[in-house]
Amino acid sequence: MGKKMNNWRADFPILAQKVNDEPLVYLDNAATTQKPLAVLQTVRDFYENDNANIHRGVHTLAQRATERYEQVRQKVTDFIHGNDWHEVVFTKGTTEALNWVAASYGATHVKAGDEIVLSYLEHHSNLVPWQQLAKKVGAKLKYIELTADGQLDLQSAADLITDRTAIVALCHASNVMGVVNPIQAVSQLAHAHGAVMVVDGAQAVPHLPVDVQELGADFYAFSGHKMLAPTGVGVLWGKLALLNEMPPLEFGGEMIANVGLYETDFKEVPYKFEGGTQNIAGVIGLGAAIDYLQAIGLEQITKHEQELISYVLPQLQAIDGLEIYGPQDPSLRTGILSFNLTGLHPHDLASALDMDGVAVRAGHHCAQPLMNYLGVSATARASFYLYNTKEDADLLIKAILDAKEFFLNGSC
Amino acid sequence: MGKKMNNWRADFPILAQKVNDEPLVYLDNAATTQKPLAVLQTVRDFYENDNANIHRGVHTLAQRATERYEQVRQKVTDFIHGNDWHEVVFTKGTTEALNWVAASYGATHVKAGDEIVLSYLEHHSNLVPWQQLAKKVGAKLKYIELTADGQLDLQSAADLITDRTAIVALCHASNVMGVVNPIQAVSQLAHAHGAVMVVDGAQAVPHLPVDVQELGADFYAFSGHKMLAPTGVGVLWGKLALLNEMPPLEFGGEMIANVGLYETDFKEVPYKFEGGTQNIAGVIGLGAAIDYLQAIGLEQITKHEQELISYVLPQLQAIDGLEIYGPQDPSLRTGILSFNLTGLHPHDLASALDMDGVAVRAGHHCAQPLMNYLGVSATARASFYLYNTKEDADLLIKAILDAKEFFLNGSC
Amino acid sequence: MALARLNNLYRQVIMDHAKHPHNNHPLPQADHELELRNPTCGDVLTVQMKMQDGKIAAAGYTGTGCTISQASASMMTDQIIGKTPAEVEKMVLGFSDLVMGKEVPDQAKLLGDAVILQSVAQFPARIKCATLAWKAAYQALEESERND
Amino acid sequence: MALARLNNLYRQVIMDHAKHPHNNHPLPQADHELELRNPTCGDVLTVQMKMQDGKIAAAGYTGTGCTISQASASMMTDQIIGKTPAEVEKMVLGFSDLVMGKEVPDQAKLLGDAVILQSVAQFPARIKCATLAWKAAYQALEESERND
Ligand SMILES: Cc1ncc(COP(=O)(O)O)c(C=O)c1O
Ligand SMILES: Cc1ncc(COP(=O)(O)O)c(C=O)c1O
Repeated sequence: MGKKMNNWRADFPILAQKVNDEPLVYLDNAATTQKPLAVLQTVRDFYENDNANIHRGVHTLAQRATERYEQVRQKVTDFIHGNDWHEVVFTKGTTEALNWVAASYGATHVKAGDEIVLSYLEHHSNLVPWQQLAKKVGAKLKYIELTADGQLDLQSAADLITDRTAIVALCHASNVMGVVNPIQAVSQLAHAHGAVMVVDGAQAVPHLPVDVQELGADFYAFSGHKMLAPTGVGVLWGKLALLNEMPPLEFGGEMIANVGLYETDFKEVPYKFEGGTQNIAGVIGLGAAIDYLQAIGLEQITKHEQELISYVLPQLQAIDGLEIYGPQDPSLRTGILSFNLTGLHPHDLASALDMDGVAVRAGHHCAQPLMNYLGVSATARASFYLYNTKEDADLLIKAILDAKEFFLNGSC
Repeated sequence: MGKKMNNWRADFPILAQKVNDEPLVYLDNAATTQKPLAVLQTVRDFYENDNANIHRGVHTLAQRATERYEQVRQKVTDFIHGNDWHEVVFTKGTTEALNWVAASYGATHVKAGDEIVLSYLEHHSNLVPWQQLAKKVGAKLKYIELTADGQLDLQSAADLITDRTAIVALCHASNVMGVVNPIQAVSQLAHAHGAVMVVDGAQAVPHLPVDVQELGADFYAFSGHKMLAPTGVGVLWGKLALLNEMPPLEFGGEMIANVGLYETDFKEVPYKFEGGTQNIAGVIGLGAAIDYLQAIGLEQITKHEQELISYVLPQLQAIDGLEIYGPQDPSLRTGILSFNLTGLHPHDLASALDMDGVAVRAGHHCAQPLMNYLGVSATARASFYLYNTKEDADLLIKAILDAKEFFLNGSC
Repeated sequence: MALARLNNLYRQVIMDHAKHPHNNHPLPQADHELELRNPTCGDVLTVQMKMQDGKIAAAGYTGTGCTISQASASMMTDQIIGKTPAEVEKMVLGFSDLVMGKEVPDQAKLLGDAVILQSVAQFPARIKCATLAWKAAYQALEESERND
Repeated sequence: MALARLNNLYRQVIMDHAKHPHNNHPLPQADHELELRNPTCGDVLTVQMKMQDGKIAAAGYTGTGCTISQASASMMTDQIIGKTPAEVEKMVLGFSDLVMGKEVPDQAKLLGDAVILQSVAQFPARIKCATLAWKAAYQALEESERND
């Protein structure tokens, strides 16, 4: 497997470098992924041939740019199995998308006394917007518990989701423990009680096939930069009827039908949300990233990550004093692993791994409530993606053992 | 002049193409500018060497990416002569920046009965956010009049700005008529009455030296894509004391100091505004664009545009039936010209020019109140930039004459 | 010279309609009316219709616009007279397909002279200009259906 | 092997301070106290001080953190004892410059053993860890000045 994957590796020039005199092992993919040449080249090609502002122009470049931009809307629709391209709103990223749902849909539909149900797994981006909303309108937050091995506790979900629930907001996959949540089951609970189902797909769309309709999502958000696309672009997908009910939040060029001195009419969905010049090249780059992912196949990517995790997890489990958070069964995870070495702060561990060329993240991963739930202040996190190999896994293990030796057995 | 400028032209590969079998004459720079190789190469280099998510990472790539991103904050500060890099907030563009000022500063500081003073020159992005704010809090909008030749009427400004004025929001340069507004004089009026001065610099920063402190601006907004930088990045500059008073609007990763289950503390300015993964490569590209502009010198760019306008304006004025909006004196303008050919709709004119390879914009330019003020439904707009030449100007004139012949003298 | 290509878009028939538009006047006795705006240029077009015996007996339009939108309104109002609302709705959908470059079965029969606007398909930025009047007619008829 | 470079950051003195930290306990009689958080990792550190005759008579700290932040807190609390608030503020500014790689005049005299943390300058991601305790001390003193 590892070897065959190296075909894709060649598409990512950044990986072929040394860091601290060691070959780079990039295992920080949950934070952001690297970009294949096809994406870089598409963006470059756009700027060198077709760059113009979109929608407003009669001239040839403006037509070409508009067409390239709008084609991506259809591409995204197909990719996540939406129903209609009007449901695809381009945003800066997942954070902006979720904020818009809370500040627009939420602020106009959630009332005092309503409940918003989240889980302990949530990233701050799918948590703080709801805290703010709850404060503003006088709603109440509830948190779905986790099972002992770190999976979403469906019984707790069933207990918490009631007729008082207005919104259920849940990540499709956790950015800390890699667990994939049973969105379909939770959606059914939400809908049975008349609640709206908001899904944070930032850690799912890059890694597994997503069908927003099958999942029963009402809103679904994700980021381009975590799925091979440029920074500064993301998607808010929403059911048309719900998007139609949402007031826009950013007012200005191109989201407007008519502006008087004191009154303004807005355009239809999705344009009413896209005020001002958008990240045009970013959207076009996102289209190229989707093409690249689809050419490989999402099933193939899931399988590859599964194989890597199955390979590395037992080796990590064998390291004395290494605690791994979340399910210990590889089949319950995406390519994300969070862990701590007893007696060593994850920042120290990450610095040590970096000396061996291994890039992992250390910290709370924007999931402080989960950290508290796990009873830690931080973890180290290694996250694998399609271009990682068994050799990368081997180098991770070796680097952890080196660090352990250095810090805990007093080799310095 | 034209010839010397061709040195810069070579940095913009997109310009060396034919459109409809004619050499491209790109005169839609007020909508968006083309990107020099130095910017494209910097972004590419970032993705091929240093790409990682910023702020959160201990590993080497994350450090390099953070450093490259944060360096641009200082670069922007120096470029617009700000005081402190904390005053520079990165946004999606001018529209987002102005919306944030209205929705955050405005919503917390403007009260019922307060007045917001705008001008008839404003782009929808510096108008609709204030309309929305006015509606929400019960404030009143007032519009500064223009003089007969299309300049801001300072007497009208002095009449309208009173102790009831909370905000004065004005473009530094008009995107339709190219006039540069006397911001310093208006700031003094605003401050004398305790109002806050918001400046839309989208059409100024690319074209003239800007000193936000000398201008007396309290907030100043601009877009990267109109100044050679990638799409999807812009700047909100604000006085530190005012930014400190503004609640953040987008909640999530990296703008947070501490997240509990029900309460959250935010970071300091500017980070509290930058929720979620930012357009990292876009910001780095903006840095490269600033370097490029500074290497030429903004005075030099202003001079070049002046020379082109002085060259082309008399020729346009000589075309029978061509009406040019705004001051007829070239020294009162940036490189933007709006005009109409009597008896021909600007859309038809723009289509005709496009057939000759000349890219201009036709429409209301997101300035419907100005269109109404001028008594037209739309105009054609040619906007010059540093890479345009006298030959471009000649081709524009020729194309207008062709179109006139085709439509008005019945050559078809 | 490239301008010659403009002849593709601005055929003589189109220019004639734009210069001497048909039905370009208010219809005081109208029972269906809708104002639409082209958001890009701010142009406004009002289409009015008068029904009799379940068919459109008269149609008129007012408002400003470019050559394409004016010619299209002129042709549209010509073509819908004598048609039932159901027929008009079919025509509008067919016209919309036509100017987006799609195949439309029996297009000449369906749309009459207006098929000449097929050329707009090569000028995507102008499609909105061509469809404005047609959309207004469609929505005017739809609104009154909803009110029935 | 590259890990050997870690010796640059994790000098023996630093490791010793982290493993056997000085002043790592609450100070019940404290008259100055401040809690600070490293937002990246969520670590929390509380610094406490007791003043006597215008000088810091005792200092202590509690809380969790990485090797660098623990060692730094340990060294900082050692170094500030016997200093006036004005002296401490100067030390903190000097230390901050030191770990950002800037030249600090008379650094050994100003900061004592803590100069060993100069090595952090090569590890920019860890600067925040090194400065956490120092910032807490600074802010604790500043706050009480404001309250005076
Ligand atoms: C004067 C002015 N203000 C604001 C804007 C909006 O800028 P952006 O679309 O980059 O947000 C523009 C550009 O269209 C402009 O010309
Ligand atoms: C689960 C999850 N949700 C939301 C986000 C926020 O995404 P972004 O920073 O791209 O807005 C992230 C990434 O950090 C994430 O992992």
